[in-house]
Amino acid sequence: MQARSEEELVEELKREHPELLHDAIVHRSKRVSVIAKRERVLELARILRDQYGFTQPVSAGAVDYIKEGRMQMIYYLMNPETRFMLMLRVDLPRDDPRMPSMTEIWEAMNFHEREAWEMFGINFEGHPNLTHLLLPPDWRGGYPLRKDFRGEGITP
Amino acid sequence: MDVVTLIWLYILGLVRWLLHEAPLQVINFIRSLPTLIPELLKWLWDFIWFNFKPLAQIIVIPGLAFILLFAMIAVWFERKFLARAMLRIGPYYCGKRSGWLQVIADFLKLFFKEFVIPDDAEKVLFLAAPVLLPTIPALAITLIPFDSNWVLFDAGGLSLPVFLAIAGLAPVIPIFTGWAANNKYTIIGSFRTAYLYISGEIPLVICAAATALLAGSLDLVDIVEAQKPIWFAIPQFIGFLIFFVGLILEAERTPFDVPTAETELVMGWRTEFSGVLFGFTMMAEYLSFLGWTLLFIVLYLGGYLGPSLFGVPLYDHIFWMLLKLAVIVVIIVLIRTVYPRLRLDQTLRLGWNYLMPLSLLNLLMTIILKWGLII
Amino acid sequence: MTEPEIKPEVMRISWGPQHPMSGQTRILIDVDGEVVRRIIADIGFTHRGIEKILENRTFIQGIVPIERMVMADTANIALGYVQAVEEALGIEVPERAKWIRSLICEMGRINSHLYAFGLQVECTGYFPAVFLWTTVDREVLLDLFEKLTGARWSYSFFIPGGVRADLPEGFRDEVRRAVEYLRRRFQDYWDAMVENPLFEMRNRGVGVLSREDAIRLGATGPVLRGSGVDMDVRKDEPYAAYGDLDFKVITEREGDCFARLKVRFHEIEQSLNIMEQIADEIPGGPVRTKVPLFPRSKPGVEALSRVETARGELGVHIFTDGGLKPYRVKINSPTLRNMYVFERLAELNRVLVADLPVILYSIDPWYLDCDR
Amino acid sequence: MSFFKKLVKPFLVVAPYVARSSQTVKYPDERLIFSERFRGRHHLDLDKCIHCGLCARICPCASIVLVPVEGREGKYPQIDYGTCSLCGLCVDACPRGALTMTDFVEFSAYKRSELVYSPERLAEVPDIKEVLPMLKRRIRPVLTDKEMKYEVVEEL
Repeated sequence: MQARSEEELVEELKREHPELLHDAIVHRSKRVSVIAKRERVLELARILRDQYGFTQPVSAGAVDYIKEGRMQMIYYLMNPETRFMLMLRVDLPRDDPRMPSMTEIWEAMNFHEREAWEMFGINFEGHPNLTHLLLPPDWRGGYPLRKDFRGEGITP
Repeated sequence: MDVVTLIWLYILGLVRWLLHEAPLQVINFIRSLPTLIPELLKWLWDFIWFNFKPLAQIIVIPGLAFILLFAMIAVWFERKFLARAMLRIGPYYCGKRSGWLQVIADFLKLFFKEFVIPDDAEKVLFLAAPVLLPTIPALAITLIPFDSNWVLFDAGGLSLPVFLAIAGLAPVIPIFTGWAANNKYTIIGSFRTAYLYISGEIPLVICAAATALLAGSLDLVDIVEAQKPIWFAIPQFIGFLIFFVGLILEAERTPFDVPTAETELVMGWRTEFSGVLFGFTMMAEYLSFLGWTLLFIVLYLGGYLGPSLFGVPLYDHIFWMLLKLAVIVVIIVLIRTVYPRLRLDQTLRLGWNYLMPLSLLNLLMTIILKWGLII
Repeated sequence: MTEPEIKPEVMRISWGPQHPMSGQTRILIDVDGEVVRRIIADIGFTHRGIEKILENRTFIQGIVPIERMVMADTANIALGYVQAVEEALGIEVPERAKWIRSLICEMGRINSHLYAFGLQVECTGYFPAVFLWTTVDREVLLDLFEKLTGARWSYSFFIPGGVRADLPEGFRDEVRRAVEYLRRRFQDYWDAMVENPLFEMRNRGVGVLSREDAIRLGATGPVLRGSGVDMDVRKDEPYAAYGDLDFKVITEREGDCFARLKVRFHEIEQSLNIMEQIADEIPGGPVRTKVPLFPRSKPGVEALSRVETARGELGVHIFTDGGLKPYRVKINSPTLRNMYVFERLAELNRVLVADLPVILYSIDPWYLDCDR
Repeated sequence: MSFFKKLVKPFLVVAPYVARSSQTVKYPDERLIFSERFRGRHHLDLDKCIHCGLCARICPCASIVLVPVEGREGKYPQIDYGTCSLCGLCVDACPRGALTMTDFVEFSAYKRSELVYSPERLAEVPDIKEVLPMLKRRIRPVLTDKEMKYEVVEEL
C-alpha cells in the first residue's frame, strides 16, 4: 500500500510498528527520516523494502557525535515510484559501535558499509567481506573520520 | 712421438718463422701496396658494373632500402593523416615544420633505448622474436615481381605458393613470444593471434588459388602478364573484396587489430618489448602490411602493368606498382580513422561465416569462367 | 583491499592503475580464456579525504576543495554543496542567480557528456576522429565559461547567496551562437559514431542491465535511465531554475552500452534547449544577496541537497554545530553507486575481455568522485 | 543495402575533416588573448592595500601570507603559487580592490621557492614579450558557422 503523502507514511509507521522504531520525522516534501532501534533494525528494513517499496539504495554514512557519546549510521533509501527519500538512522553507542549489516536486504550497501567500517570503526555483523575500501590495505589503526582522530596510523 | 713433444716442436718452428720470414713478408706486402690499391678498386668497380641489376634489386627496390623507406614513410603519413582527421597538426617541430624528421628521431630513439627483459622470461625465445619477425615478411617480399624481369628470388614458377608458405609462418612467432614473455596480457594476445590468422589465412589462400587458376600458372610474373587484357579485379570482384578484407585482417590493421588491442591488452603479445625490440616488432607490423599489400596488387590490380588508356597499354614500369601501393595505403589508413576495432569473436565470425564460403563461391565461379560448363 | 582467493581454473589479471584504459583505479578480473568470470573493483587510489578536509574549511572556503571531486563537471558538484549550505544557514537566493546557476550547470553537463563520448569511443579501439572532435567542441564551451566565470574548469562561481558576478554584456547571443554551432556538430557525431555499424556491433547487447537490477543495485544517472527508469532529480525535486524550465527526461529500454550512449546523446540536446530557453527568458534583478564572508551556522541543523550531475544523483548532507565550519559533510557520490553496478555486471551477463573497457566507460566513471 | 550504406557513410563524414584547417594553437609562436575576467596571476596595488589580512583568511589553500615590505610600514600579502588554486576568492574578499587578476599563466620555475611571489614582484606586471621571447602574434578565437577560427589580433 503506497502512502500518498509523507505524513500518512510517518503516521502509519508509528501506528504499525511502534516497537521497531524510536521516532519518525518529516523533514520536507518527499523526505522522511526514521530512527530505528539497533536490535530490530533488520526487520524494519525488510518491512520498508517489501511493503513500503523503498527498494533503491542510495547511500549510507555515519556521523560521530562525540559530545553526546554516540554515533549515528544513516541509510539513504529511495522509493522509485513515489520518489520519496527515506533516511533510516540507527544510533550506536561510541564504546561498542556494532550493528547488523544491511547487505542481505540492500545488496548495494556493501561498499558504503565497508567505508563506514574503515572510517568510523562501526562493526557490521554478517557483511560478506569487511575489508578496506578506500584506505590502503596496510593501514594500521586510527579511524580517520572520527572526531578524536589525531593522524596516527599513517603508514611511514 | 707423444703429444707433448709434437706441441713443443710446433712452437719452436713458429718462433723460427717469426724471427726469419715474418719481417720479409711484411716488407714485400708494403712494397706491393701502391700497385695493389688501384687493382682492388678496379675489381670492385667491375663487380658493381657487371652485376648492377641484382645489387640494385637486393639493396634498393625489393630490398632493404625500400623496406625501411616504406616503413618510415608509412609511419609519417599515418600520423599526419590521422592528425588531420582529428583537426590537429601531427608531427610539427622536427624537420622544418613538416615533421618528416620525427620518424627518424623515433627510430633512433627506439634503437638506442635500453630494452628490459622480464626476469623469468625465456631469454632465448624472447630475444629471437623481434629478429625473426621482420625477416619473414621481408623474405616474402623478395618474391614479388616489381617489373617483368625485376624479381629478386626466382622461385622457378612456384612463387605464389612459396609466398603463401613463408607468409603462413608469420603467426608462429607471436604465439611463442606471448608465452616466452611470461606476462598475462601477452598470453591472451598470442592466443588471439593464433585464432585470427587461422580464420584469415584460408580465405586468402583460396582466393589466390582462384587467380592462379584464371592465369593458368602459379608464377606471379605469369599472373601479372595474364592481366594484360584486363585486371583480375574485374572478373574476380568477389575475390578482390575478400582479399582486401583479408589483407586488413592479416596485417592487423584497425578494424581487426585484435591481438594488439591497446585498450584491453596493453599491447597484446608486444607488451613486454621495449627499446630496439619494440622498434623491430613495429617495423615488422608495417612489413607484413607491405608484403600483403604488394601481393594484393600483383594478384588483382595488375602489378606493374600500366593502365591501358583507350586500348593503348602504357609502358609498364615499377612506377605503376608504387603508385598503386600508395593508393592502397591511403585507403587503409582512412579506414583506420573511421572504424573502431572489432571484438575477437566478431572477427572470427566474419572470417569463418562470411569470408570462407564467399571465397569458395569465388573459386567455383572462376572454374566455370575458365572452362565453361564442362562438368 | 585484500584480494579474495583465486579459483583454480581462472587467471586473475590486475587491470591496474598502470593500464592505458583503466584510469586511476585497479580492477581485478578473473578471466577464463576470453570470458570474464568475476570483476573486483579495487577503488581508493585517489582518496583525498575530502569529507575530512571540508570539516576544516569555513562554508565559503569549502567550495574550492569540493569542486576537485569531479573536474569534468565542477558546476553541478559545487551547486550541490552551496545549496546544502544555503539550506543549513537559511540564505535566500535571488531569481536571476538561480537561472545563471542552471545555465552553468547545463553547460557543465554538456561538457562532461562530451568528455564521456570521447572516452567511450576511444575504448572501442583507437577511433581517433571522434575523440579529438569532442576535445575541439569542448573548447567552445570552455571559452563561454572563461568569459562568464574567468576560469575554464574549476569556476568556484557559486557562493552561498547567489553567484559571484553577472552575465557579461553580449553573453546571451554568444550562448545562442554556441548552441547553434553545437547542434550542427552533433549531426556529424550522429553520422560518424552512432550510425557507424562497427561501433554499434561493439556496443549493442553489451553489459545489459535490466530495469529491476538497475534499481536493486542502486544505479544512477544515465546508467539508470538507460535501463528505462526515468529518475532525474531535476524533475523529482526541482532546484535552481529547473522548476520553470521545460525539458524531457530521456530514457532508453535496452539498458546496454548503446542505450546509455544514446541517453547521453539526447540529454545533450535537452541541455542545449535549456541553454537556449535561459538565454531568452532570464529574469532581471540582483545576482547575489548580502552574505558575510565567514557566516556562522545555527547549532544542530542538518541539510541534505540533491543535485543531478552528469554522472548521476549527488547528495551533500551537511551537519552543523553552530561554528564557522560544518560539523560533518556526508557526500553520496554517484560513481560509487555505479562502480558497484559495474562489479555485479559480470554475473548478470556474459562479459568478454574486449567488452570490459566498453562497459566501464559506458558507466562514465570518475574515480576521484568515487574515492572522495 | 542499408548496412552497406551505413558502412560507407562514416567515410563521407570523416573524409572532409582531413581538408579542414587544424584547431591547434601553436603556443610559443602565438598566444591566445583571454577574456578580461580571466583568473591568472595576481596584481597587487601596494597603495590601495590596507593590510587587513582578509585575503589571507579567506584563502582555501592558505597560500597567502602577510609579510612586511621594506620602505613601507604594515604587512602586504605574499602569494605562494605552488599551492594557490587561482579561485579568485581573495580578489572578492579584498575591501579596497587592491588585488586584481591579470591574464598571465606562465608560472614555470625551477624551484618551488621561486613560486612564492613577494609583494614587490606582485606589484609590477611584466610585459608579455619578456615572459615569452619567441612570441610572434596574439590571436583570439572566433566561432564561425563551420569551425573555430583564430583571428590575428596583434602582430608582435
